[in-house]
Amino acid sequence: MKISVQHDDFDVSTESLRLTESNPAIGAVVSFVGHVRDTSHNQNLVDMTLEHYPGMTEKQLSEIAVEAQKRWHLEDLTIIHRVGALKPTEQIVLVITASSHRQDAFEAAQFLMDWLKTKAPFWKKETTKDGQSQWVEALDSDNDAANKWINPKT
Amino acid sequence: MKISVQHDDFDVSTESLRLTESNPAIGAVVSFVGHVRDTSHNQNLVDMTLEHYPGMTEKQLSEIAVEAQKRWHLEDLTIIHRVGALKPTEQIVLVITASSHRQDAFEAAQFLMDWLKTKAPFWKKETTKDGQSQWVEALDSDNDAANKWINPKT
Amino acid sequence: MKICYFAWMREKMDMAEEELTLPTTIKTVADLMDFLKKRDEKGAHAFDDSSLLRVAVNQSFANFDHPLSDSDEVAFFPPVTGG
Amino acid sequence: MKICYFAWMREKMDMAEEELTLPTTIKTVADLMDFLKKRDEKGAHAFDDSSLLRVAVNQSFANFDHPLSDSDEVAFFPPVTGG
Repeated sequence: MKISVQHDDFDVSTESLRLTESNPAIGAVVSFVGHVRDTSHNQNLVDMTLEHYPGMTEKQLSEIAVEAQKRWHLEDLTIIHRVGALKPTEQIVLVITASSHRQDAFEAAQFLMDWLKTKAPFWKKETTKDGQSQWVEALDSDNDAANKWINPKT
Repeated sequence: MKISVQHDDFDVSTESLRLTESNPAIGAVVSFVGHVRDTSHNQNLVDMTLEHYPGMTEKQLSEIAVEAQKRWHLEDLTIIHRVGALKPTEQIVLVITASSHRQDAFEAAQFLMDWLKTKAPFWKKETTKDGQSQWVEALDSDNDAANKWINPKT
Repeated sequence: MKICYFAWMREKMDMAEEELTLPTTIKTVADLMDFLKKRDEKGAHAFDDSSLLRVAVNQSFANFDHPLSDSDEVAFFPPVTGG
Repeated sequence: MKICYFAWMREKMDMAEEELTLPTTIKTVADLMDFLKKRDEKGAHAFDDSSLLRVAVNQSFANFDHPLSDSDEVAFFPPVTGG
């Protein structure tokens, strides 16, 4: 299990092959990568800055990862979240789940992202070409997605 | 949209960055990679050979891809399936879905894998250390997974 | 007509494909399967249990009652196991 | 007690953190919010609408009725938007 909060970019292939190359029990690897999206309609996003709460971030990500390992059969998982200033199309977050079976890998990856979105203390601020900057607002849809997973499936 | 049947290995990062680097509307990229798993219990798999039906394979993969694009909002997708002899832990298949939103990317990737598993004409043969080789049998669970998606969600 | 065999059907029939001029009595996939089963020992073995077989006509999955014409490409194979 | 502010709470309070000796009247997060709101103009502005705020006590999410002691680390911030 690897959890990292960093400014540096990551490489999906490197991170997934690190999990699989020595573990022949792994049959399925699901990766999710979140990218800086230009949501400003007229494509005038200059950059997005990610702030976080050092200490609490790592604690929350670890708790979410442990919960995923309780609920699904995972061989391994990785969470990397970038902080600092990022440009449009840049990678923000990586979640990798490795399992014997694809259903577990898919569900766990989705769970990790849904909980990370509402439970990990990161905040995004967008700066547009006109020099304006504003904090991104939380979405109700993210809360709904997170709430789906409140009860472990029976 | 890229669909490829090839013996050569692929690189997940290269394939996903090809989709995202010029498209700032993409916020979510889900990748699935299937690996050669040693299911022989005592880890004596030597290799796995993948046979396919040239012509029909590409036709089926295209149809599945078009169906995914009908059902979800996708910016782009990629399917690469390897054929020939592969060793344990090697990559077999790659599915990438790119969307503005993670829910679409996750569901479409799962759909693509579930349908590929039952509708794309590939066959696996395993060779073990004792020199025995046998064709892998289809799983009922794969049929069940594919049948979940018969009706587009309402 | 072109007939293709894949996976253990290729091994049991001991060939990957063959050309066959359709006897006029063969109207459907089921007729063709019956014909190949009775043709020789290999066919008898390969087509012994049709519940294990899947069929494609012109590279699309088809049922056993699918009609056939001489210009069709038919393929017999076990359930697929890719991915 | 250490108090941390993040995102627009940091901007509104014009500081990332502060040390505060807890007045004995403050028993809960809600008491602290009320104290900071009344302390000065910036507090009044930042704590104006508590429905926009989330709280962590010792780096775990907490409700407004969570009890506080002088050794706690408390953080105020808007709903998270990472990922």
